[in-house]
Amino acid sequence: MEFKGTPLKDRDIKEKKVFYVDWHVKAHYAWDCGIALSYFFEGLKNGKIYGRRCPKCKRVMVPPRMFCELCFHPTDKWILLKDTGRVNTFSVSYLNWDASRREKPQVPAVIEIDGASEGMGILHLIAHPEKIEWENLEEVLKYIKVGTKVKAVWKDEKEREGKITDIKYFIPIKEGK
Amino acid sequence: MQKVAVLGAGLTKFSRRAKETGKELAFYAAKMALEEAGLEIDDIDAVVCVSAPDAFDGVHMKGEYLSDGCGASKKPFMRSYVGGGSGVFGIINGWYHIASGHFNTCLVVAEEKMSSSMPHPQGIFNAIYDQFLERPLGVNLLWIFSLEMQRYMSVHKIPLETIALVAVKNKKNGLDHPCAQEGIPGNYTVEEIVNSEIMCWPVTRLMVSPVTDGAAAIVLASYDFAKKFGKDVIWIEGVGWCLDTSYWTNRDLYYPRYVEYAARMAYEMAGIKDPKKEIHVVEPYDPFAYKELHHLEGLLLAEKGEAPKLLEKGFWDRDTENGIPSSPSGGLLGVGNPIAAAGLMKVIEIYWQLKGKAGKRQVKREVKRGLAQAWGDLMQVGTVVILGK
Amino acid sequence: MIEKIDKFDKIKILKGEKVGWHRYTYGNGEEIFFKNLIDKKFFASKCKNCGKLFIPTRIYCEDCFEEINEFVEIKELPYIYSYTLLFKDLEDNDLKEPEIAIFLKWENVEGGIIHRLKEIDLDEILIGKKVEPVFKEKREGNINDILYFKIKK
Amino acid sequence: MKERVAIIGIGYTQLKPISPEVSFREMIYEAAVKAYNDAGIEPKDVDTFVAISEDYYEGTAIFDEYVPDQIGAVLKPVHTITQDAITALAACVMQIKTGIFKIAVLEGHSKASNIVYPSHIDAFALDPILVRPLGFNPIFLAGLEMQRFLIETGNTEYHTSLVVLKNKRNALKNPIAAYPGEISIDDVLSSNPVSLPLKELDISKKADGAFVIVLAKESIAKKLVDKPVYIEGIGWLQETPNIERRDFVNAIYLQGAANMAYREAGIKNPLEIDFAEIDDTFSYKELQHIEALGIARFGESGIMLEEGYFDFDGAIPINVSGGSLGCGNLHDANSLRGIVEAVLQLRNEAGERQIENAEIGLVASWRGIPTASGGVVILSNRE
Repeated sequence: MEFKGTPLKDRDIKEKKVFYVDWHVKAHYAWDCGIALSYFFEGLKNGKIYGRRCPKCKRVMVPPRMFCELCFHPTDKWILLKDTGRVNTFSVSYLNWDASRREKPQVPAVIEIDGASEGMGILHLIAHPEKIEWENLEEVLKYIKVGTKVKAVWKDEKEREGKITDIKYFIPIKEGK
Repeated sequence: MQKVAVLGAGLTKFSRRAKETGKELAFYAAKMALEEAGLEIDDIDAVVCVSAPDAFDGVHMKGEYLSDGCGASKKPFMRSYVGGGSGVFGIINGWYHIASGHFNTCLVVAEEKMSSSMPHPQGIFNAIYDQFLERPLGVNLLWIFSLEMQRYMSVHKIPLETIALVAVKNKKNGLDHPCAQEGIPGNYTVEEIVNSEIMCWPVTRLMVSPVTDGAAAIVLASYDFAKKFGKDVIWIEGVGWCLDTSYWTNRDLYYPRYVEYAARMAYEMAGIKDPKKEIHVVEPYDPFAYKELHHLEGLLLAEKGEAPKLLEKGFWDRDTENGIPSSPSGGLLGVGNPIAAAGLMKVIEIYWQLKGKAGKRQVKREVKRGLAQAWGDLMQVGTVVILGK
Repeated sequence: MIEKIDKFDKIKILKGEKVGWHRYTYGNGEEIFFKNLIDKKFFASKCKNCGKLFIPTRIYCEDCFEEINEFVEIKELPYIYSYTLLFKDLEDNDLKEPEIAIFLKWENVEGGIIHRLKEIDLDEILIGKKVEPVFKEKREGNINDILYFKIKK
Repeated sequence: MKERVAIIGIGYTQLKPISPEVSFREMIYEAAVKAYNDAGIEPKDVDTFVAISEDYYEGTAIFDEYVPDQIGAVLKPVHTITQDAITALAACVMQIKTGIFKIAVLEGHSKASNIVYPSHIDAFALDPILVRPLGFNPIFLAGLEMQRFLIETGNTEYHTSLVVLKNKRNALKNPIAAYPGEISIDDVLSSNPVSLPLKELDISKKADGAFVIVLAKESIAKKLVDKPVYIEGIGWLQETPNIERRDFVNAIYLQGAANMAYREAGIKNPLEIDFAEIDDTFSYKELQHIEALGIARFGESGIMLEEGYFDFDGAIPINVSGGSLGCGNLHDANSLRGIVEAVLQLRNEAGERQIENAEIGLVASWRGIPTASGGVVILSNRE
């Protein structure tokens, strides 16, 4: 069996040994946030994290949604949650979105928000409590493990735009260590 | 329900960068599958194409663009798409074309040309995340894998060195695969795997499957059509697929329940009561080292948290006598990961193992029934197919 | 749903884009067509199974699904199979000057190419007219190596 | 399996140029709740789900991740088909006919209003080496096709303008239509040129909306609802993805798809159908598709249209829903609008648009520029 295909080297392209053509697609969007997320982002703008409750299974869900995907039933109440939480899981990333290397690591984590039902987490970043920027993996592991308590650090009120980035990051808090 | 047979399989070389367009890769794989099945394109009633995000090849409505390379001109053509699970879903999609009685033959082609996406294919995965809540954080694909791996390791207390054994096993197996991507298979020690460059702790470079261009294809046929092909025809005995909620941050990632639901569906269809005994060879999806173990548990081939322990005992090795050989092909870690074509490559490995045509990769123990599984989306879809003699 | 947005200022829209750009390497088929275009030649692939000729060149016959490895030069000029006066750019704004997009075919050759037509006054009947390419000085193997086509006088 | 498959539930939202008050999840959820209510079942009764979507219409990669929650499909078999709704409907029909699944659900939607540069997205579907670098707005392809179609068939711009007039007028009686209107032939002929002979009013405008359809095998359908609508035949075909190989005059994809559907439905002569919902993304496409379906002979669709053959009270009413020109262009979900209209007609629930004793309806789809692929499905209310 002869398997076909012509592997290329990076050089083949850089030195234009093969033909190629580039294209920059203008894939721009103006997405409708909708009922649940418009309310949620309005809350963030005011420094508040809101969850949504399902009357049938009683789950308080964050991120909020207008229907409970398990009961297939409308959710009925906005619940003001705390801006503290617990690390469900975390990682120490040396990569930017496009796989380029980072000098200093970032700590993405799933953070279960206090006030929401058990296991209800959102994705966000954890920063060093004082220096904000983490030095290396070892330093992160000194502060963070599964279960660590964290607290949100908000942008100044006038800088907030009603976006998930209104929370700058979370930082570990004392009794969590 | 019509029984469905696999009559032929085709693959292209896997490479980090292929010169061929996606159409041409699809053609090479499809042509090879037809030749092995001894069929012409006119014998094919319908064509199925599976391919992951259009953003890789860089063509909107990618299925349309690939269709002539898949042999679909002037034929019923369907592209199904369940993210990374598409590879195994391709054979499932082809299966119901025939099991429904609508068609006698179906050509299934899986293609992926990731190298067209710049600056790096990994950047394309930024768009799999929620645009409102996650993309603004500058999210990278590996975040979700490392978050899941961390959860899996911490719940079961699995040491990193044990997980690294998966990469050691698969990269060694990949040395014997004719299509393996240059520089991907190899003999590595656990230390080399664990100490390779940290990408997204606890994931290190050698625990991640590469970016790959490649295509795979299989020919399916109904019972009546396949009877002409004598006895060593390989049959589809069971199929299953399942999709979990998209709210992945509300799920406990330590266990892939969607893989279990898909596996149960396939076992029920195949009449399998005790998978650990009745599955003789398995190709679980291994885009990351830990994922193979994670999926073996979801497939009910090991208890929760037990897969790593069995790994240490060599239970999943290719030349095991009483265990279940896992990823004898070398998997995504050892052969390459052209996403949809990687899933179908694993199905093809089970097909070749059952036909005894796996050459140096042929497992030692006797095999009458094998399972291939793919995974995809936000830790969310399981696709399972069971082949038998 | 038991609650809806009923005030316009409560509506939030999030602007964003799919990041990344693309670099497409030519396949074995396209490479032959454009390598010869640099030499101002038009090439077709020839299927040994059905004998048909195809422009642009491809390494498989779409009709027989057989591999093709025979490529021949097509010497005569193409003719206008269809044309359209295009008024919009890619952002759906009006073009400063409308331009003519054409689909060109060659006698007894399958397929053809899309391109643009210039040096033309509109009231001429265009369908069926033979055209000739106006090439760039410096050609690098791109469909735009041809600046445009014009009617063969 | 010999048993037919029936449509037992339909749910849909108002079609609108913009829909900023709901997210795609909320819009689809509303359609799903209506569909389950119409079918008298709950999502947990459903065995398999199919959705249609295209990543670049949604602005997300692997959009099938975001499908299950709003249709009640969590931890169920769900898969996405990136094609028109009739091809996806075939996926549901085939799954049920394996005998493994009894009830299936199909979801399709459009949030076209969220796309800032739609022509850039369409251009991204063009061949990246042979065509896209020319930088044309991809609407040029419709201009080229319409030009050649009119020349070879003898149909005229008067006829194509008549299509626009008919469909927008029909849409006046369709409460969910986004672009109803009473316009004249001259309005169309004098509308802004886009890619001549294609003018602005020849082109259906984009709209947002969601559809969910519940299907069941015949024996189950009869127990669940009193007016099931049966799928008698279905076909789908890819002519070619290469612009240079497609037929500019005949819609080969619909000829092939129609042959499949007619054969399965046992239809000898296309004129046996009572009404049809046929793709009219562009005015000339309705005529091209009518001829491909064999409802009119080559070159005669314009004349038959002129004689009122396809009007609401004509021999074979076409696009009484208003079509895309009247209701709005929903990309791949267009044929879901057609299927819903056919179901309403065959259940005698189409109100002012009701066609008397309609028994057999046909729905035909096209995926739009730059594709040459589409499908045909034949529905009936015959027991």
